[in-house]
Amino acid sequence: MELLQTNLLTPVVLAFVLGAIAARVGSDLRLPDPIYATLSIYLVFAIGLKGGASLSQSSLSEVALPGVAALLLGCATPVWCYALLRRTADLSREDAAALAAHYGSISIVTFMAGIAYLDSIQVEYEGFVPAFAAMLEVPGIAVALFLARRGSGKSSREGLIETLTGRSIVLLTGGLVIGLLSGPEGVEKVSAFFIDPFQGVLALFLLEMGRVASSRLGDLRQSGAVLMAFAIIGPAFHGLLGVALGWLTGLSEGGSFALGILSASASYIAAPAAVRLSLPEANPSVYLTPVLAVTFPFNLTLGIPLFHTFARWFHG
Amino acid sequence: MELLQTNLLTPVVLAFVLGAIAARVGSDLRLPDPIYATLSIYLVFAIGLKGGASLSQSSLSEVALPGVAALLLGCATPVWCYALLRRTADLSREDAAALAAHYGSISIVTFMAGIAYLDSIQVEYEGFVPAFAAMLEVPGIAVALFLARRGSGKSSREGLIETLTGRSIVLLTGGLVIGLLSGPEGVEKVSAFFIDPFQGVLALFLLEMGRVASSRLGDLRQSGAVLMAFAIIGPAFHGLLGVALGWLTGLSEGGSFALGILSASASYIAAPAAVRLSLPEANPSVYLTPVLAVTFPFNLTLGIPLFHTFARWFHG
Amino acid sequence: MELLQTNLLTPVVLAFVLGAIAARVGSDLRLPDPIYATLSIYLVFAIGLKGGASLSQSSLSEVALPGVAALLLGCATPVWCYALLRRTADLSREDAAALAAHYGSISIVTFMAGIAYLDSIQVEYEGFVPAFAAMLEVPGIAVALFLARRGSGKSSREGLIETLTGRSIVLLTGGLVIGLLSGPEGVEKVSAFFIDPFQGVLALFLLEMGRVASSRLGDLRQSGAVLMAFAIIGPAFHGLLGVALGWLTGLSEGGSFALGILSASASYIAAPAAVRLSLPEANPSVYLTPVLAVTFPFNLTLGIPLFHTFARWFHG
Amino acid sequence: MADPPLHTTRVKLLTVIAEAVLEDRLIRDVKRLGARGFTRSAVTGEGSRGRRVGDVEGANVRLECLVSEEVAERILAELSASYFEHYAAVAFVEDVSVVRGEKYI
Amino acid sequence: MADPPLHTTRVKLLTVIAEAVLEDRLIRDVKRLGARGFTRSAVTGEGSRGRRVGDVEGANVRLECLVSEEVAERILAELSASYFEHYAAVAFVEDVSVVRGEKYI
Amino acid sequence: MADPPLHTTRVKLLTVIAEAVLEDRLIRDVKRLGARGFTRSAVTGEGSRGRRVGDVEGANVRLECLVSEEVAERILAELSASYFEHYAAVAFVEDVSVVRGEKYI
Ligand SMILES: Nc1ncnc2c1ncn2[C@@H]1O[C@H](COP(=O)(O)O)[C@@H](O)[C@H]1O
Ligand SMILES: Nc1ncnc2c1ncn2[C@@H]1O[C@H](COP(=O)(O)O)[C@@H](O)[C@H]1O
Ligand SMILES: Nc1ncnc2c1ncn2[C@@H]1O[C@H](COP(=O)(O)O)[C@@H](O)[C@H]1O
Ligand code: NA
Ligand code: NA
Ligand code: NA
Repeated sequence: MELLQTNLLTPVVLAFVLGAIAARVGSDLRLPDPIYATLSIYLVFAIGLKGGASLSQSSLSEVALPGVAALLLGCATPVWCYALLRRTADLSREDAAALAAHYGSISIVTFMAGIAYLDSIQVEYEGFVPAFAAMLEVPGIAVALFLARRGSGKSSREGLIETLTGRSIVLLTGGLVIGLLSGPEGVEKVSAFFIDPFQGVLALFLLEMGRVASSRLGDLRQSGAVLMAFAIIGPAFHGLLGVALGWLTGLSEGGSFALGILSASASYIAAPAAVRLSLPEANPSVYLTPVLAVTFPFNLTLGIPLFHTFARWFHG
Repeated sequence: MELLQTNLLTPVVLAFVLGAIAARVGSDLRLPDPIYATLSIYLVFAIGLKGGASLSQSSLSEVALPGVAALLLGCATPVWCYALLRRTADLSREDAAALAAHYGSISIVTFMAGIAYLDSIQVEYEGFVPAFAAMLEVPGIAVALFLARRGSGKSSREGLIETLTGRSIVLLTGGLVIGLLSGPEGVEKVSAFFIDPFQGVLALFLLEMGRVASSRLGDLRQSGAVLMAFAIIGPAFHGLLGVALGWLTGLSEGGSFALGILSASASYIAAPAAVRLSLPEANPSVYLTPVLAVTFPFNLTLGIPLFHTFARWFHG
Repeated sequence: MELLQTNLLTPVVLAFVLGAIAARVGSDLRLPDPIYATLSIYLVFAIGLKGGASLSQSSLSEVALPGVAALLLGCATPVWCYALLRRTADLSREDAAALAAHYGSISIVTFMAGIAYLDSIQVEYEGFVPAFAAMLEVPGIAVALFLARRGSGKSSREGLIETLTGRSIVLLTGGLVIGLLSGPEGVEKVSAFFIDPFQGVLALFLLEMGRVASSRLGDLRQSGAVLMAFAIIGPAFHGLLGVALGWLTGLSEGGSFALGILSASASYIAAPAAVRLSLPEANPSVYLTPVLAVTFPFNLTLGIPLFHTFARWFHG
Repeated sequence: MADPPLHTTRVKLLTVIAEAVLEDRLIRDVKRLGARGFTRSAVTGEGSRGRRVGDVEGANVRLECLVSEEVAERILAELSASYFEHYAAVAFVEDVSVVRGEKYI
Repeated sequence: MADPPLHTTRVKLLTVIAEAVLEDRLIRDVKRLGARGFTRSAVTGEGSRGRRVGDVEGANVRLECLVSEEVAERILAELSASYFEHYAAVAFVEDVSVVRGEKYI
Repeated sequence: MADPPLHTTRVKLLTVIAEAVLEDRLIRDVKRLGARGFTRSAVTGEGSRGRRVGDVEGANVRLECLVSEEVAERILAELSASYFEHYAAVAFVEDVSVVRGEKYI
């Protein structure tokens, strides 16, 4: 309960709420598209730089085991999501695969909100965890597209290439490599731009995400109870799994939490673009509404303190 | 005189002058529209956050009295502006009401320049004064629209709703509430983005405002001497009134100055939008030209030191 | 060699490389146009402010001699470039003049990367060197346009006015004057926005420049060996000259280096715009490809350590 | 005019250029009057009411609607009545051949 | 229709409005099918598949191509076959008089 | 072509797409040659002179003018003479029915 309050009363989360309220009351408040695009470039590149600088200080042995765990998680998540959704939610093959791609992949912004939470309660975490984001993002999408195409003869090559060369992957891995090569002293030189203002930029970005999420709320009724339940239980389970794997592979309390929130998060940038190109038959409101209107706010508000509670259990 | 020089030779004011000169010589220097929109989102949200954090430290008794004064000022200003302009400036009912709405409402950017001035001469002020901006902005517009519509049978509901849900009000009150809820420690986390770079962002924004103001200069000749006089004497009087009310209700020298500059400022974002929707018969160059080409530069350059002189008189 | 590595492994240079790679692999990573425009406004204004504040602390006697040298360099460079290109590269009068304008003028971003390099190896330089950028930018273009028009009866007035009122000159000189008038204490107030984040913003900007430069690579084959050689030997020679003149006129090691990189840099903002208006017969790929795809990356990666080596020789 | 291409239908393309403050109202109006969709872009311009560029001066919005002839006339009539006197606005109609025309009529 | 102005040629102006994710594919397609150039702008809109505004919802792209009648028909046919079922997309053709028409045909 | 809608006038819609560096000159020209207004938007594109996207490569500008037939021809003639040889530019004209047509002619 106290963790919940700590998380809810931060500018980052409150900005999200403000954005949602503004949209509800019909305000014209919105970030222009070029700014939205630039803030997401900034955020992803910054998290990469920070992770890379930290990676340059870490030994391979620390990183390897949790890294493999992240990779496995990325490959396995879409499989069970797909199987479950086909069976319980009465979705077409394409719709089920589309959702599996979104829940198998990750939302770097959700992860950042988790990191901001850790910073604000001053819990340490392994700085290299952002590197796992790159390992979780691609397999999730790739496996899901493969599941949909299996036996249909059609290829999902274009969607996959789109994902691999998409700006989120390029910036995240690019930032990691630059952080790795230039090291902490190099990153120090750009920290007044990429590190210090980070949380503030995140708050501004979430103001816009609040608007987007709230504009999806209207579609919720059409989504059906099963999908709604999945949009909460799915991430809660993925978060638990992530925390558990972090604990098993030797991460600290903060690190396990970070892997948990990463695993719980659902993609709303890379996955939609790949799915739109490779699975056009899938209906966007089937996958975007649960991700944006349920899972994203859930993780941001309740998920963060929940996964921290999980992490405390394991490490307690 | 010395205060004047202190104010004129700051990057913030000089950037405004540079923008005006650039426009005069026909330079292509201009901030792209999405950037202009984003900077104003940033500035208003930031001032709200700061005010909210400060409000969370204040007792109701300190805030209540000057708050009521601000509210009264907001309601009364458009009434006398309207009456005066109808009588002396030979304006139509709609044009007079439009001007009254602009001078009754406020310009948060003018206020920020005043705050930047206080910071630069290291005079303290009550941090909660930005909260009064919210109290002055809406009544000014509402009363003026009511005056124009009185007896005409037409409603100005749409214009009012537009004002209340407009991004300046939503961001200012939203920022205040977020600052209040998350407190100084919360705001501290985003201060590297929302607080420290504030004056620099303001300078960049004023570069663009200089261009806008100067592009209105050409219309001045058509405006007539009475309107020009009003555009200077009006704010000078409103500033004096604001300072006096601040002093009466117990604000410090800095706080009285801040209420003065707020009261003297004339709106160029919220009021034009509301007036355009609700009073389309009013002629935009009748209200925009005095506000942008006379009052805004006047307040920025001469008004700030003038109101500070007033504040020194009162506070002896 | 060590200087080379120091320069290459900075976030600023690596961001350029990342941008180039991203474009090569077909990524959709790109900064929106309004952001690109704003970052360049920011960077030029910031370097002006910094230079102006430093100028306000300098005596005329320190500044005058190297200033005159910069001016002469600006006037002379296009003359020999033009003569050489007409003779060796078989270019039309217009194409030769266009290239002369680009190499006679300067790239403020290249200069900034040089300054960032100095900062990172903690070598001091005369803070007023940015003022020379203003002295080098205009004459280079003016002289080249004059060379092309000589005897043709056509005027290049429009192109020249365009250059003088173009945003790079207006912002640079405007920033210098504001820095000069408000002094170090004035600039201090906006330093959290204009000074501290500077290198980070430069890195983000170079991410985009990497994309632009790499998209020009395809045209290289058509450019011919002579032009390619000129695109490297020219700046190397101009850099040597700049360093030598800096040394002769009493600049420090860092200052001579700064004048060298300034002189070596080739314009890709002011010159193309002026040339496009005044010399439409010149073929853009004749001048843009060498400047963007060869000279800019050369200066950024190899030029910086090379000119530092030159500066050490002279001052050693 | 030549025959329309195969599988296309002749419909009207109605374009409205007006001050941005009217955007929400215009969208509401064209939908109410029968448009099944619209395309919107941000533009600037100059006309009898002077220059319109930038956030403070107020930019313009450009709406395009593929509609039937009756709907086009209805929208034009309504816009003329409501906005053309006091607001900066322009509207024009032309003939186009559209694929899957039944969607728009 | 009145005579075309002096020195102009009648060509077709083909306009495609579609979800932005298709941009690269559409450009590839129109070039492959014979367009010698195109003009592109960013738009938003609403149609049978709901609102399309902003980065997350996915904005639209508007492509204009000056082409000959045959090329216009070929592009329309291909777009209908490839995109119109599953993607948000609209395409229409009109007659225009263009200067230096030989460049586009 | 069908009758123009009620209360509308037939005028010409002239569209010019050209490299952005020409913007000020083009606006000056069309006004001098008789256009009573124009609408401007930012576009990118590709034609015989290669891709035009972004600030460094130089984007394009798109100008639309509602004008009488004579003005349209005059502008086309002038643009052809001044810009079409050395600059990236395209211009075309079409017929539209406009409300309050007397404003534009
Ligand atoms: N003759 C014209 N051609 C093209 N666009 C025009 C024309 N006249 C006006 N416009 C557009 O319509 C807007 C409003 O025009 P007005 O109501 O005449 O001020 C202008 O800002 C332009 O964008
Ligand atoms: N009737 C219409 N008029 C103008 N544009 C339309 C119309 N219908 C659809 N559009 C545009 O085409 C896009 C896709 O339409 P749709 O496939 O019907 O959802 C929309 O987002 C609009 O930009
Ligand atoms: N066939 C075409 N269809 C549509 N727009 C074109 C076409 N050709 C050229 N353009 C536009 O006109 C600009 C200049 O064309 P160009 O002078 O042929 O390079 C291009 O950048 C495009 O925006
Ligand atoms: Na996930
Ligand atoms: Na006021
Ligand atoms: Na040079």
